[in-house]
Amino acid sequence: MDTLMNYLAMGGYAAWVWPSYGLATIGVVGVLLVSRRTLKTREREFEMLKNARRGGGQS
Amino acid sequence: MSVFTAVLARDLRLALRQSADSLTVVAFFAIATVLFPFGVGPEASVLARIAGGVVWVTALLAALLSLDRIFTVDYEDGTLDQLVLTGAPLPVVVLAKVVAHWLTTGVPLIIISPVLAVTLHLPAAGYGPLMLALLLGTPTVSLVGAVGAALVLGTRRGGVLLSLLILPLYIPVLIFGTAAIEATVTGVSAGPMLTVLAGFMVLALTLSPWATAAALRQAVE
Amino acid sequence: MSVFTAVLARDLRLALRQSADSLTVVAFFAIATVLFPFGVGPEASVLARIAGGVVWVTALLAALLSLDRIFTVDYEDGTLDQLVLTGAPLPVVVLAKVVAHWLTTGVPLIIISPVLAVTLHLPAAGYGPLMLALLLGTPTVSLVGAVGAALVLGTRRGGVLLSLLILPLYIPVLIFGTAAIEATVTGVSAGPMLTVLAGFMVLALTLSPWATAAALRQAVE
Amino acid sequence: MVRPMTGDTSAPLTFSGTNLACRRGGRLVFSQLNFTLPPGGALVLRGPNGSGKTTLLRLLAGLTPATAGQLAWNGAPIDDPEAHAARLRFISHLDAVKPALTVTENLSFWMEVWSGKAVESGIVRAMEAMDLKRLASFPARLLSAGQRHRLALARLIVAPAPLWLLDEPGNALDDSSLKALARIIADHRAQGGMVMVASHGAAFVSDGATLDLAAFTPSDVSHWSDAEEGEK
Amino acid sequence: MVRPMTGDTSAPLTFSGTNLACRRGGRLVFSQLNFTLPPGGALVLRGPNGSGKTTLLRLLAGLTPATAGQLAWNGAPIDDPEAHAARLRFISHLDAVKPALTVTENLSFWMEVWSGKAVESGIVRAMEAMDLKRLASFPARLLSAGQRHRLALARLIVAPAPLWLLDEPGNALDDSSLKALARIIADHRAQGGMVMVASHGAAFVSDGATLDLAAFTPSDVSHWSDAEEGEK
Amino acid sequence: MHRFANPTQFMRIANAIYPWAAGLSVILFLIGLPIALITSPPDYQQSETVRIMYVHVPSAWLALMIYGIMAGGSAAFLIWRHPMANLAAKASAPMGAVFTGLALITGMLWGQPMWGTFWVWDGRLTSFLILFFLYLGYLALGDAFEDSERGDKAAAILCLVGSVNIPIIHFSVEWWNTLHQPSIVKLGGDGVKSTVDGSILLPLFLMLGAFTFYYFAVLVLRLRSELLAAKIRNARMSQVATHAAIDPAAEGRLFVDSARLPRASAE
Ligand code: HEM
Ligand SMILES: Nc1ncnc2c1ncn2[C@@H]1O[C@H](COP(=O)(O)OP(=O)(O)OP(=O)(O)O)[C@@H](O)[C@H]1O
Ligand SMILES: Nc1ncnc2c1ncn2[C@@H]1O[C@H](COP(=O)(O)OP(=O)(O)OP(=O)(O)O)[C@@H](O)[C@H]1O
Ligand SMILES: [Mg+2]
Ligand SMILES: [Mg+2]
Repeated sequence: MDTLMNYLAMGGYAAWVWPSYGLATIGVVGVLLVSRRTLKTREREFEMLKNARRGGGQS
Repeated sequence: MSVFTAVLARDLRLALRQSADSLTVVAFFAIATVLFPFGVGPEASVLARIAGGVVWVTALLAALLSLDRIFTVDYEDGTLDQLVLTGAPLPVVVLAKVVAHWLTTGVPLIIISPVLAVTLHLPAAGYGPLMLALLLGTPTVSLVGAVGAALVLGTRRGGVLLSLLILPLYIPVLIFGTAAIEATVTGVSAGPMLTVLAGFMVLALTLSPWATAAALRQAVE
Repeated sequence: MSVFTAVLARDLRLALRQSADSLTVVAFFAIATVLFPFGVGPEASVLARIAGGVVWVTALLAALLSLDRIFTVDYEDGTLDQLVLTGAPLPVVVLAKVVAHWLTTGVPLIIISPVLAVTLHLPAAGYGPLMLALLLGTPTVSLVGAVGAALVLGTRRGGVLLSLLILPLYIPVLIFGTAAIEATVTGVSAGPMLTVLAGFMVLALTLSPWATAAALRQAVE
Repeated sequence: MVRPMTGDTSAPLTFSGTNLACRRGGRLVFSQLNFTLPPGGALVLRGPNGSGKTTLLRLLAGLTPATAGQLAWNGAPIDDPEAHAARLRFISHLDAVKPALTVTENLSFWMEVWSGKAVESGIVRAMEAMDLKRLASFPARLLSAGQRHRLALARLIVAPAPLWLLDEPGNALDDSSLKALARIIADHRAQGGMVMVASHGAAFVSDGATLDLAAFTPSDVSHWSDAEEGEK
Repeated sequence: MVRPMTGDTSAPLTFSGTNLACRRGGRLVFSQLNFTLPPGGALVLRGPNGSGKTTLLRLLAGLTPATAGQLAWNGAPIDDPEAHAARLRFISHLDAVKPALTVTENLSFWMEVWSGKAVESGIVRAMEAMDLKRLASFPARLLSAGQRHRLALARLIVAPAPLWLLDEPGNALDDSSLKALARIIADHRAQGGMVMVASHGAAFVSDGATLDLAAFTPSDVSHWSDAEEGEK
Repeated sequence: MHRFANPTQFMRIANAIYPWAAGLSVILFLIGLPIALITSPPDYQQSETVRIMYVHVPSAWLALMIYGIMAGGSAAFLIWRHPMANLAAKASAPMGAVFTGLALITGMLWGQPMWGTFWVWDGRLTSFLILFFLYLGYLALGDAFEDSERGDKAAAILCLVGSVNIPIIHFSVEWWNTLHQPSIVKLGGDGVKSTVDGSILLPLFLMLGAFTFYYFAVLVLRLRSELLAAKIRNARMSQVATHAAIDPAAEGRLFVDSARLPRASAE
C-alpha cells in the first residue's frame, strides 16, 4: 500500500505529473472519440439521405 | 418577457452554431496580450508591473471589436426592422441582445484572463481581483458599447469609428478595474474599487438600453 | 504601369475625398495609446520603459483595423471583379492598392508617433529610431495585412478574424521594431535592427503581392 | 401577448392617412398623400423606381417618421408606435432570415416574439401555406432566393395581425408560389384583414384599389434629376 | 496597352466552349454545355432563377474556373486568363461605381486602366452613348439606380473589346435607355464584336441565338460521386 | 500524383494503412506507458517530473509534424488542385491544434516545478505559442465561409503563408529572447540532454511512435468523415435543388438519365 502511495506521490511532484498525463489522455482519447462520433453520425445521415433519395426517385 | 427570452435564446443559439465567433474574440484577446512581451521585453518584473493594465486594455479592445457586429448583421438582413416592430418595448430587446453578447464574449474573456495573467507573471494574489473586476466591468463594457454600435449602424468604417466614440467612455472602468488589481497586489483591499465598478454597472444597466433603443430607432428610419 | 498609377491615383483620391478614414485610424492609434497610462499608472519611469512597445503594438492594431477594409468596398461593389479582369497582372494592382493604403494610413501613423511617444515619456534619443523603425516596418505591416484582408473577404466578422490570422505574423516586425528603439536608448547602434526590418520589407514586397493576388482570385470565384 | 385575429373583433377596422408627406435625403419624396383602407381592403402602390413606395410603407409601419400628415386607426390618430407595431406585419426587400437557423427555428422565433410562445401546429400551418414543409429541417443558408423569400412570407401566417404591409412580395417567386401568396392574401382579407402592397405587377391581389405614387411627387423636386430630364 | 478594336482585325473572331460544366457550393449547376459564338454574333442566355446564367458568364470571363470543359478563342484553347481578360468586358449585377467619384472620374479611371490613358473625347463619347453627359460632374452617389447602371454600361464604350458579357443589362433601365443599350449592342456587332447576354426579357438584342440553361441542369450528379454513388 | 487525387483510390490506400497504424499505436502505448510511468527511473536532476517528458515531447513533435503535413497538403491542393490533399490538411488541423495545446500545457506543468514559474518567454516556448495561434487561425478561417469550398482555398493559402513565416518567427523569437533575457532560467532541454541515457530514450521513443501512429490512424477516420461531409453537402444541395422545381414539367426533367442530357449547341 505504501509503495503505491509512494508511487502515486511521484516524489512530491504528483500535482504536476498526473495532470500532465490526465490532460494528455483527455486530449488523445477525446480527439479519437469526437472523430469517431462525427464519423458515425455522418455515416448515419448519409445513409438516411441516400434512402430518402431512392424513395423520392421511385415515387 | 417572452420577447426577452426569445431574443436571448436565439442569439445564444446563433452564437453556438457559429461558435468560431466567440472563439475569435478570445483569440484576439490572447494574441494582443501576447504582443506586449514582444514589445516590452520578457523580464518578469516589468511584465508583472504592467500585467493588470495590459489585460484590461486588450480586454476592452477585444470587446470593442466584437461589439462592432452586435447589431450589424440584424441590421443588414432586415431583422432589426422586424425587432423594432415586435410591439414589445425596444429596450427589452436591446437588453436581451446585450446579455447574449456578454455571455458569449464577456464570459469567455473572464475565463481565459487568468491564463494570460500567468503568462504576464501577474502576482498570484491578483488573479481573484482581476476576474472579479472583469466580471463587474465587462457588463458595463457591453452595455456602453451597444450604444456606440447602434450609433454607427449604417456608416462605413463602423469599427474604427466605434472605437473613437466608445474608448474614452471606457476610461473610468479601466481605471477602477486596474486599481482593484493593484490594490490587492500591494496588500490593500480591493473592495471600494469593486463597489465603484458595480455602481458603474448599475448605472449602465439603467441608462444604456434606452439610449441604444433610441439610436436603433433612428438607424432603421 | 499605367494600371499601377491609375489604381494608386484613384485610391488616393478616394482617401482624400473621405478623409475621415485616415483620421479615424490616427485617432484610434492615439486613444488606444493613451489608455495605457490609465491602465498602468502614471509613473514616468514605468511608462518610459514600455513606451516603445506600446506605441508599436497600438500601431499594429490600428493598421490592422484599417486593413480590414482595404479590399472590402471594392469586393462588395463589384470593382474587384473588374480589377481582376483588367488584363494586367493582378499583383501589380494589389501593389498599387497596398501602396495607397500605406500612404494614407502608415504615413500618418509615423508622423504622429513622436507625439504619443512624448506622452509616454520615451527618452528623446528614441524618437528617431522609433520613426525610422515605423517607416521601415509599416510597409511590411500593410503588405502582410493585405494577404489576410484578401483571405477574409466574404466572411462575416472580418475584423476579429483578420487579427487572428495576421497578428502572429507581425511578431518579427514588432521584435525588431522595438529592439531598434531599445538599442538606441541603451546606447547601442540601431543599425542592425533597421537592416533586418528593411530585409523583412523586401521579402514581403516580393512575396505578398502574389499571395494576395491568389487570395483575391479565389475570392471572386 | 396573444393578439386577437381581425376576424374575431366585431367592430370593422379602418386604417387611413391624411396629407402625408415624407422627406428622404433632403428631398421631398411625396406630399399631400391621402388614403383610406376599409376592413378587408387592399391598396396596391404603384409608381416608377424611386417614386417612394418603400418609403411610404416604412412610414405606415412607423419606422420612418412622416414629415407632415397624420395616420389614423379606426379614426383615432396613431401616436403609440409600439401599439401600432403590434397590429401589423411588414415584409420588406430584406428577408430577416437567419442563415444558420433551420426553417422551423426561424419561424418559431418570430412566433414566440409575436404571440408569446411557439406552437408546433402554428408553425406547420405557416410552412404548409408557403409550401416549405419539406424544407422544415434545412438550415436557411441552403435555401434558394425564392425559398428564402417564401420563408419570410410564412411569417405572415405564424402570428396573425390585422394589417399587412408588403413591399414587392412577388420578388423571386415562381408561379405556384405566387398563387399561394394570392391565396393567403385573399384569406386574410376574407377575415377582415387589410393589405397594402407595393408592386410593379401585382397579379396576386384581386379588386384592390390602386395608388400611383408618381401623382404625389412634388414637381419642384431637385435640380439634378427627374424634372430636368423630363423636359427633354 | 491599347487593344485593337475587333472591326480592325482582318481575321473574323470566334469564341466557343465545349462540354462546359460548373459546380457551385457543392452542386453541379450545369454540365455538357456547348456553344459557338461567330463574329458579330449574339447569344441570349435564358433560364429560371438559379439555373446558372450568372455562373456561366463568370466562367466565360475567366473568374470562375470550369469544373470540366474547354473554352476556345479562334479555335485555340484559352489558357492565359489575363490575355483572355484583356479582350472582354463584363457587366455584372454589381455596378463597380465609386459613389465618391464623379461620373467623369469613374469613366476615366477605367479608360486609363484599359487603354493606357484617359482621353477626354473617349469619355465624352461614352457618356453620350448612355445619355449621361449632363451628369458628367455629379458624384455618382447622387445618381439614381438606373443612372448608376447606365454609368456601368458606359464602360463598354470607353475602351473597346471584342467580347461583351452582359448580365441582365436591362435592370433598372427606362425605355429610352433600353433603346440606347440596343443601339450600342448593334453597333458593336456591326463592327464584328460578340455579345453574350443573360436576361429574362431581352428586347435589346435582335436576331441572337438563345441558350436555355434549364436544359443543362443535371439531375443530381455529384463531383464526389465514386463507384458507390454511380450504382444508383 | 493524380492517382491519389481520386477519392476512391486515396481512401483505398488510407483504409489499408488504418489497421496497421491503429494496431501499432495501441501496442506501443501498451508497452510504452508502463515503462514511462513505472519502470523508467527518475532523473537525478528532475526526479519524477521527467515523466512529463514522455507526453510533452511527443505532443510537441506531432504539433510540428502535422503543420508540415498540412503545408504539403495545402501546396498540393493549390498547385495540382488535389482535393484529397486538402482534405488531409483539413482533417489534420484540429489534431495539430490539440497537440500544440498539449505540448504547451504539459510544458507549463513541467515548468512550475522545474523553474518555479508556469511560463517563461523563452524562444522555443514562445514560437510554439505562435504556432498555436497559427493553427487557430487556420481553423477559424476554414470555418468562416458560408460556402465551404471557399474556406478550403483561403485556409490553404493561409497555411502556406504561415509556413513561410514559421522559420522567420522562430529565429526572431530565439534572437529576441537571447538579447533581452540572459537572466532567467535556461530551458531545461539542454540540462536533460546531458543526462539522456537509454532508460529515458526507450520510453521516449516508444511514446513518440505511439503518438505518431495514433495520428495516422485517427487521420484516416477523420478523412472518411470529411469525405462523407462533402457527400452529405452535395446530397443536401441537390435535394434543395430538386425541391426548388415544383411544376411537374420541371420535376420530370430533373430525373432524366444523365447520359441523355442534351448536348445541343447554339449557333
Ligand atoms: C509551456 C512550456 C513549454 C513548451 C511550449 C515547450 C515546447 C517544447 C518544444 C517545442 C519542444 C521541441 C520538441 C521537438 O523538438 O521535437 C520541446 C522539447 C523538450 N522540452 Fe519543452 N516546452 C515547454 C516547457 C518545457 C519544460 C518546462 C521543460 C523541462 C524542464 C521542457 C523540456 C523539454 C525537453 C527535455 C524536450 C526534448 C529535448 C529537446 O529536444 O531539447 N519543456 N518542448
Ligand atoms: N435612407 C434614405 N436616405 C436618403 N434618401 C433615400 C433613402 N431611402 C430612399 N431615399 C430616396 O427616396 C426616394 C424614394 O425611394 P423608395 O425606395 O421609396 O422608392 P421606391 O418607389 O420604393 O422605388 P423602387 O421601385 O426602386 O423600389 C428615392 O429618390 C431614394 O433615393
Ligand atoms: N458563390 C456561390 N456559392 C455557392 N453557390 C452558388 C454561388 N453562386 C451561385 N451559386 C448557386 O449556383 C446556382 C446558379 O446561380 P446563378 O446565380 O448562376 O443563377 P442565375 O441563372 O444567374 O439566376 P438569376 O436569374 O437569379 O440571376 C444557384 O443554385 C446558386 O445557389
Ligand atoms: Mg422599393
Ligand atoms: Mg444571375
